[in-house]
Amino acid sequence: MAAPNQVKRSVSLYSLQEEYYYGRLDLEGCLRAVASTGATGVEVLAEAMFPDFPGPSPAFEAQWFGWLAKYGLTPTCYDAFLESKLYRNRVLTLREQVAMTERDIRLAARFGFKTLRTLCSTPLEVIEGSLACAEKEGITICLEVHAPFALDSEWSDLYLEMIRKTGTKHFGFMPDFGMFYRNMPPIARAQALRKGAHPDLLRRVDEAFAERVEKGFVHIRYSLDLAAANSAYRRENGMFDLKEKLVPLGANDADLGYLFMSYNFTWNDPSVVTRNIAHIHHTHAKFHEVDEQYVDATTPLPQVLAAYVAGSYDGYISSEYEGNSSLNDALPVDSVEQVRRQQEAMRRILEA
Amino acid sequence: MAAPNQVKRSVSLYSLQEEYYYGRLDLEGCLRAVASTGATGVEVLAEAMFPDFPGPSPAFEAQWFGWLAKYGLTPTCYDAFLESKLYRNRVLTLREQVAMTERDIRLAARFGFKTLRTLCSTPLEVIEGSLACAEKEGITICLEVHAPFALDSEWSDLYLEMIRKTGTKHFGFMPDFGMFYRNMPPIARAQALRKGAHPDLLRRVDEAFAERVEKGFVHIRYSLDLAAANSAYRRENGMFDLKEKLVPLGANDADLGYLFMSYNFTWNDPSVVTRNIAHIHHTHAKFHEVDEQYVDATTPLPQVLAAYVAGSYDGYISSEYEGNSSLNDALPVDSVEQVRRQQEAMRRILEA
Amino acid sequence: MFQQVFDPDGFSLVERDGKPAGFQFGMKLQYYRGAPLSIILDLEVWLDGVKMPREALRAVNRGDVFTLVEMETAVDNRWEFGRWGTVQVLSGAAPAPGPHRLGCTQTIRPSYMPWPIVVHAETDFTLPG
Amino acid sequence: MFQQVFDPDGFSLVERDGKPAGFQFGMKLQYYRGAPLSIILDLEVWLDGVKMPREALRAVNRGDVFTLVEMETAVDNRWEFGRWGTVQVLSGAAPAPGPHRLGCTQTIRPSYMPWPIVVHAETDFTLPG
Ligand SMILES: [Mn+2]
Ligand SMILES: [Mn+2]
Repeated sequence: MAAPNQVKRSVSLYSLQEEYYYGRLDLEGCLRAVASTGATGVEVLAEAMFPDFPGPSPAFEAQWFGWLAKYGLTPTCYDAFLESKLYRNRVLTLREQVAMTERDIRLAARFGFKTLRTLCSTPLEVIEGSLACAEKEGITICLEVHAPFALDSEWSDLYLEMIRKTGTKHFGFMPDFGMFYRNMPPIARAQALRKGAHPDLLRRVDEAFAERVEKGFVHIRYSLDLAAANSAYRRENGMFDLKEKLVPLGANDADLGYLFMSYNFTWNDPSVVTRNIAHIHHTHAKFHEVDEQYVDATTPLPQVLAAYVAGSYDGYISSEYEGNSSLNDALPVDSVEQVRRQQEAMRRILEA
Repeated sequence: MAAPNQVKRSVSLYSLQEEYYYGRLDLEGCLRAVASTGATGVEVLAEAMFPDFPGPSPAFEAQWFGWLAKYGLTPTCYDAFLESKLYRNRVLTLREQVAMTERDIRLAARFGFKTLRTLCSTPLEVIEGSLACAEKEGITICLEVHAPFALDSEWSDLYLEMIRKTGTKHFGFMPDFGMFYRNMPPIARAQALRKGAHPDLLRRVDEAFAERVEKGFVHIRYSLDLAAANSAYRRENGMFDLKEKLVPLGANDADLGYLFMSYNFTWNDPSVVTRNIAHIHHTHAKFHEVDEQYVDATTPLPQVLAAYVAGSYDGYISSEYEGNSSLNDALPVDSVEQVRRQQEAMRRILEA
Repeated sequence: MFQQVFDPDGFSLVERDGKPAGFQFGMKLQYYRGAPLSIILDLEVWLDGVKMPREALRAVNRGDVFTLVEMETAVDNRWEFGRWGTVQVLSGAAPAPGPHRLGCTQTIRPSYMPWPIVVHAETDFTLPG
Repeated sequence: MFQQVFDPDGFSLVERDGKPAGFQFGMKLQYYRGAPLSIILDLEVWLDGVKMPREALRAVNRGDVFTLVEMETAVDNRWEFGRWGTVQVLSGAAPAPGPHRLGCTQTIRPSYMPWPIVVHAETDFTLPG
């Protein structure tokens, strides 16, 4: 990388879910593992790993800061989930959703975080209603730009407009590298084959993906009806048309699962990061596999990181390993080694 | 009263509900009114009068302590309600009920209270599960002995047994003077007549009450099914038998309402207080009317207070005016004047 | 029961997208400590003696709007003691201008009470022409 | 989906008042952040190919026991990620000693997902004689 840069590296504990699930790593073990990968920051899903969420004890709080000191880690991002469908008979009201977000903002601040990830499904009004609390607590709310959502889209413009309108300094974006998948992860294709998919049909799915990469994706739009918005996105990008072609060719569940999964990732020119850098405060380096030569066959890390450096980004890029689910039906998972490889890959690029 | 004593006087803001309902008194006005009656303590229903319950703001907290200083009042008892039937489809679990009680204990401590009133419907296990929190917060949980519940009963013995078993110093009783009603309140009888009751039928109800006072009441028993326990209590004390006699005599809704109400009050020999004084930490001086000569025609205040003095009680006795509901269908209510009279009546007895 | 149940200034028409949708009124809860909406088992409304359909009712409190079914889980929204809440009747049509008779029954279930509180109140009101 | 869904040591008979009432098994939720029970829309259990009645099921978590209907409002009880929860099947009778086949479908609705997560898992287990 040409110039020295201020990009910092973190790991989301989402990455270690396989080891946590089986009890091979507890929370302290996860922190130790993160430190071992070379990252200096840690991102958490408090709902997954903080005991007694949403009311962790003062004793746990003390332990948490003790562990951070012990392993030399800085808390980066607190991943919030807005459980707006907590009840069957209704969606939480705006006031309830704001209260839940404020609860998470206060928890994030209490545990030393500076940013809070909010999901791409978060209504504009909920974010706007939570800004005062975020400002008071010194937290920046970051809207995750998770594929198929995109920057420089009608959807992201609505949030930019809210930033302009309120003048807030406590809200911005955090890209997820699922928007920088140039092709399907090879381990996902291998898993589909294990499950009985047809190589020629997978090739059709891959070709369609390549075509979308070439021609550009139709972006998903803002809607409080996620299922409708997502279905429209899939339709407009040809998924249902392709499905209709594959079914007569004998597509089975494995083929169709691969087809469906291929619409969970998108490709955007990484320059979109540079253009929006003033509003980017955190990042998820989502990935499926980094090989022994420190290459990610899906996401062109050098090109993507160059876009951050070009924008003089000084926030964290946080590993988000998701490959476990493409392996754990049949193969061993080593999340720590995968994260170590991605961290090393990023270090080499950033320190070159 | 023969000897000097340490009995202190308080007012429950329950007493001022009529004025609060109409906005004639706000919370500060209620505190000013309490101070004007001669009481030094104040008891609250935070659910009724604390803004944004159960999450009152720090700004309100500061205001609260400012008002206490301004009006020279000491917080005495925090009246908790255990909303265990918050949902239609189930009763809250033990864990949820304990969490709710702990929430109230922490609120009580935060606002300067020393005792917390828990209702006679509170399951034993919920109290036991909340004792550690009460101890930590310096709060004594007081089970309200509200008619038809009684001290020296099978019901109260269960709680005494829990005290013995746990050795707790943070739980006890608080009698409500509804257990010292020697007869029905005259204003209740007058209201029944306004509503069309028959004087001769009301007399039958009064006679039956007198008979229960004479012979003694069958006590209500411990049960998590309140409706069943209360129905059994009414049956065993003759209510349904009496109803069957009154209906053929032409009893109307007003007559039957008076009959039903007459089972909300009981008479116990006040010596029950003296015998249990070691476990009594607060008291509700429930009343319907004190006249201009400072006499309560229903509860023999001199006799009841003597029982407290005989036990060297040094807690608070807190006015709980309930007469408004026997007047407000047709007549003006002056809760502050009623409370002032009861406080003056008690002062005269205690300082005599 | 307190004498004044309805807000004398709270009667008005409700429109949706510029079209008549119903009417609303202000009311105080008849229970001395307020209540989370979820323990209000039922609200029943009569206009000029005609019972309004349950599905047409909305409880509006602290800026939130609930159907009676949604209200069943509204555990964090308190109808505070002594405060006006609003009941909307979205019957799809505006009542005619002029005098009307309103009845409303509140059914509240405080957890500690053996039986629910059922309070019925009525009032006359006039809608502007 | 993780490979190990069921607790190999979690299968046992359930008695009520000394009489056979059913059986229970331990299970982990197939969702990476745990869940308040209220967002678990459904649990379905098959024993030896026979679907157990929904009313017979109980979710036992953190010391609390819920029917599936009660679970709809269990918003404060989290089935934590990676922790065994217990499912009871109170069918009123004990399955016979010996080998059995168990199937269980979890339907979870995280609020941000366009569609619920539906995961089916099966296992063989043996009840002591
Ligand atoms: Mn992500
Ligand atoms: Mn009382």
